[in-house]
Amino acid sequence: MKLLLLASLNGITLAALYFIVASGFTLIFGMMRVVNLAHGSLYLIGAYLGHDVAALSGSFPLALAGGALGAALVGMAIHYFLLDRYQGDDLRQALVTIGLSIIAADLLLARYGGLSYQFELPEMFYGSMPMPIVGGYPIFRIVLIGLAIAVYLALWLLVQRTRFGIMIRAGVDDRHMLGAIGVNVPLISTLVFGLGAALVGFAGVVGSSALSIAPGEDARYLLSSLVVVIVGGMGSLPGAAIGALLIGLAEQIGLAYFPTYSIILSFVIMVAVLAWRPYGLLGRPA
Amino acid sequence: MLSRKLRCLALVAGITAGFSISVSAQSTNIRIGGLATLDGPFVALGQEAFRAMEMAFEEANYTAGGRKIDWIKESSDGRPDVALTKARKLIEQDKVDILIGPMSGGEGLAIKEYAKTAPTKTFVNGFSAAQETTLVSPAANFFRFGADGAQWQAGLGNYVYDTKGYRNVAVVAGDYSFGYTQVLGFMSEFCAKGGKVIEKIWVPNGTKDFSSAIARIPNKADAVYIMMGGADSINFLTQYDQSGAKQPLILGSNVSDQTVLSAKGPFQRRLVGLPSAHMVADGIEDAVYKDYVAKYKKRFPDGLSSPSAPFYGYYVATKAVLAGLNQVAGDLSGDQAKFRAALSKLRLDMPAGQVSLDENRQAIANIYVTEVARAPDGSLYNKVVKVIPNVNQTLGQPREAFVARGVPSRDNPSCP
Amino acid sequence: MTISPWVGRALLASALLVYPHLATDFWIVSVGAYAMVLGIIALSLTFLTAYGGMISMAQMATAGAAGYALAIFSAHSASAGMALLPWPWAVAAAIAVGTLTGILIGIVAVRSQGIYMLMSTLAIAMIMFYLAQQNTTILHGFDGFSGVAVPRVGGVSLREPLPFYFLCLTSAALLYALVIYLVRVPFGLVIQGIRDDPLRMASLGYRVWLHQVMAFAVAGFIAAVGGVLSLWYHGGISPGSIGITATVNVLIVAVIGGLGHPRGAFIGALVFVLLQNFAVDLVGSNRYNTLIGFVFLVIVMASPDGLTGLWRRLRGMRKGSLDGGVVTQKL
Amino acid sequence: MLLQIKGLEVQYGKSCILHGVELELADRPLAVVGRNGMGKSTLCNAIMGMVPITAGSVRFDACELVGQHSYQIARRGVALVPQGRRIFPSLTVEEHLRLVERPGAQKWTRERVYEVFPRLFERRRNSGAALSGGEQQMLAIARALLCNPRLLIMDEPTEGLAPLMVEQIVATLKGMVAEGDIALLLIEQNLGVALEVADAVAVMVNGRIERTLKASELAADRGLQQRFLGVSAGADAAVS
Repeated sequence: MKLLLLASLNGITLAALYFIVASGFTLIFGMMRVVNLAHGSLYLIGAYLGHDVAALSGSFPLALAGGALGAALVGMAIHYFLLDRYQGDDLRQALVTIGLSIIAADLLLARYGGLSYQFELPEMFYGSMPMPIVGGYPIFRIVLIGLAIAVYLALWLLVQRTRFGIMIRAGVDDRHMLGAIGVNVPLISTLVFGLGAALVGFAGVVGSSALSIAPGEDARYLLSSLVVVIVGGMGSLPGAAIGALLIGLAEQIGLAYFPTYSIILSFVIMVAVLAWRPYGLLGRPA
Repeated sequence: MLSRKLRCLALVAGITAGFSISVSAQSTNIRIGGLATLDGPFVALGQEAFRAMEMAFEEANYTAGGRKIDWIKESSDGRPDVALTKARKLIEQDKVDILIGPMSGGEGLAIKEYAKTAPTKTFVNGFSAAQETTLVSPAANFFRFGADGAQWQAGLGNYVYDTKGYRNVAVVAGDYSFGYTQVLGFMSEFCAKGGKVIEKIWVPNGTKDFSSAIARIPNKADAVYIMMGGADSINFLTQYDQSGAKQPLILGSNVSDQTVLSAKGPFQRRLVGLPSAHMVADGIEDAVYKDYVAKYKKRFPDGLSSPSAPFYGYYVATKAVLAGLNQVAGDLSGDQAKFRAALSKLRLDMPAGQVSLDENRQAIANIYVTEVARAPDGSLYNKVVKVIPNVNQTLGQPREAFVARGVPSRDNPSCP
Repeated sequence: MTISPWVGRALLASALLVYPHLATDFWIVSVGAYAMVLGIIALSLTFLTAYGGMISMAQMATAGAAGYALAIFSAHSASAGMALLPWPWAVAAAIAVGTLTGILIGIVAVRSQGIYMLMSTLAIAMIMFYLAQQNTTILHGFDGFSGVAVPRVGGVSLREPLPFYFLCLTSAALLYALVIYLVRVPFGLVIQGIRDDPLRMASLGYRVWLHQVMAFAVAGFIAAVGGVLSLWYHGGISPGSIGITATVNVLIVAVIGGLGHPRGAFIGALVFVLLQNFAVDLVGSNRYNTLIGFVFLVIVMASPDGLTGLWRRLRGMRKGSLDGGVVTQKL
Repeated sequence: MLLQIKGLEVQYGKSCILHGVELELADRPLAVVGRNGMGKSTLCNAIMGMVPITAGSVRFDACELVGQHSYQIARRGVALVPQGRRIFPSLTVEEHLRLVERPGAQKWTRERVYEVFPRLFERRRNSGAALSGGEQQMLAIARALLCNPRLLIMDEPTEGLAPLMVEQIVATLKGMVAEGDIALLLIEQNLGVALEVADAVAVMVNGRIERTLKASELAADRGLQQRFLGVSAGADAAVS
């Protein structure tokens, strides 16, 4: 009972991290049909830049902002200079981002070396807090849930309540028509790409506080984002939340009860979803 | 159509010719290949490996047995396939005489098998520590001057049983052969003493969030033995610390390595006092060793706070090659038979003690039981609490009996 | 330029036959033969893409399935020299396993299209990778198989440079011919029809999914042959052989060469193998991945159908005609 | 000339949809008619910059549109009511209008749109997907008008609508034409509607403008109708 409860809590908190990472991915895909396979690289960039900022300023909030902003700038540059010209050619864009991720991984390795980094969390977030039944639970993992909910609400408000959000939704529905009524779709696209990149950069700082950051994490978070949004449905924010929950729970409950094949479980869920609903639980055909 | 294909061919031929010439311009120098990982999960270790070779070569002034040494580096990414491709390139294209490497267990097994197909060359293991590499069907031209993963844990089981008083231990370890090997090394002593390993939790490679594995650790365990790869162990330690778990830890060799101790993170405060064991320890109180550390720090100011175990592994391997070459005065004729004979008989005095080889060309060496301690400058290091001299591959047991117990696996050995 | 293409082909063939008698072992095996092995695996992807309009990231995994099957049936260092099956049967079984894997992957994959198919097949490839890594009883977990015995035919080991080179060359030529043949027979024409307009083909009474799955079966067969050769080349197989890097490498090879024509697979493989071996000599041992990524990026951006397309376009430009510059490719 | 199209060519892959369209439009409404698959919708999308143009020129108010983004074309004063309406299903009616409304004093505002289409006001909180065909058409027209265009392109505005709805649309169009400050390019299958709203009619056959003639001329000549459109008097029934 205690184990199940703990594993579920762990699953939910891991899902929170997965959601923050995947929300940027799904936003970018939803708006632009760009499968950004350099998403994991942006995660690394955000985390490393955040680390630099923290080393300079000693401030965790500044590190969060720095990671998000840095990743956003890199993301917008990628979109503006390399991706926008291939609008509609999704395979080409996927390939370009693969090339970028190879280069980025190597350059980051040159700059930051192969060691693992971890953030010094503010004292108030460190340690564990008492909880019924399970005894204690890490504070930062609870904070993670809060952050994920905050990201979800902020994105929801942005998408549902602002003119920019109306443009994003209209662009998901029919980007050509959106252009035909005078909206500068390329600009919106670059901004959305920047927003998606900012989210994953933010996630990089958060993730390397909860876990750690090292070369190779890029591929890991790219894969987890892919799995999460494919399960939930590409381009859907609630879909990403549901997908993250499913995958996070599957990973942790699997690790608790049948560790040998737990790592396969999330991929099996994904293939099962694909076989049953090829566009994900809440997705729809492009 | 024709002209295009002709030009393609001409291009290929041109490249071929170009590279062939660059290689055929052979000198009388001895060519030594270095193979380590500069890509993939073991990248931090690979950087250390090349530093080690560089330092050893510089100490010898890039000369051995009166001949100059050409050093050719290749990098793999931890995959046996890639290691093999690179080894082939070093041997067949770059025409190295001696290959030093590789880094990790699976790669080591692949290189050992490849060594059998290149009997005129000599292979000296870098840091890979899989037991089977030299225990099961060894290659006559493959030498390992470092202890294997099971040897590394010699003395640890006795130490935690006798000194720390642990009786029931839970194991959380990486679900791959190196994990099994280390656990075997730990358990063979600990179980023989009468200790119990009440739960083994094998975590898949690539797991980053260990929280639910931590949740499975039974309350009645006196201590938790942990063993996983560098970056993963940092995640584990953080999550273990944050989970509020109170049981003390016993560290596998990777976990107490400098690459982990030097990493920045809040988990560090948890580490002080934790026991571990390895073929080298940065707290060795010995003038030769201190000199070695000082040279490392001087040569690599951007390196770790003290040389890591992979550094030591490659350093010893390179030193052994140089010593062998000196003994035969650089004579590699006769398909290197003389050189290999010299290697087999070497008794090397290394910073962490003397190294010699058994009949399978596997190292017999000192093992250091350590506890993590904080140095005056604030950095963490492994303080030596016990030295186990001349540990051999069968951990002091008769070879037949040791081999008959089978390869280490999830369930072998077992003492619940 | 007026010489018939057959003369060009004959020249290419004779060059490929003469090459191993001039080159060193390294150039015969590690460049020549290995480029053909990699090319065969990439060919299975190029076949799916060029004629079926489908992108599969699971081709390395399919090849790996065949490789693992052969490793299990053959003698290897862990089986202490005892083979489960005589080698011709083991090879046949391995190719059957690979083809079957291709069919199974196809059944799931053809439910989605385009970029979705790319992602779903990537997921399947990852399942197979983790399965190989986690299963210790049959697949030997993280370490996989090493020291796999390579068969001897008439006293000659197939692992010797020349026999292995000609084995790879023959396999590559036969598979290439198979692809060229298949796309001209009704099956291939239907596949291409489905690529261009699946709805129309469905309304003409063709079972679209069945043909697509059959295309995956063919690709599975091709990849399986590549997997067998790859096992013999490496003398073993481990999860890393089918991991994400290896998976992406197949795509890189096919894209560098050009996804539009089967010959692209081999051109791409040759370039990739040369880069893999010699990028270190060009930029030093530290930043060669940057170079590989950069070459890939430049080719992707400069030419939608890789080096074959780039070549065609350069020729077009020199002749002063513009039509060579417009290469449209629907995926 | 407000709109001047010369030698316009559009290709999809290897198949040519438009080959050499020549068309001119001044202030008076012009209808383009033709059978299915002759390239009428492609023509609209090409003017709007929504499909890649292989060759030719589209000049709007002496300004070249070819090569511009569709948002730039829209901002120059061209608005499209596309075939199939292409309402954004995830947006409410109100959000559609907020999206296109420009700040400042404009001829068409949200209030005026609601005045003209009271039905849209009633349904302003409904999502685009929940509207009926006629409501969607009103919304598509309202969306285009809020862009305050100088040229309005309407692609099959009456397609699939009930006769009553068609009448209402025709009335709205006639009202707009009567006001005279928006030029109208109307694509219609329904010859009756085309003839009623437009002054001149261009007949499109196989990706070319075969002929341009006065609406009254085509209305009077059943032979021509039969030849170009394969329709006869029956088609007029929809309006009469």
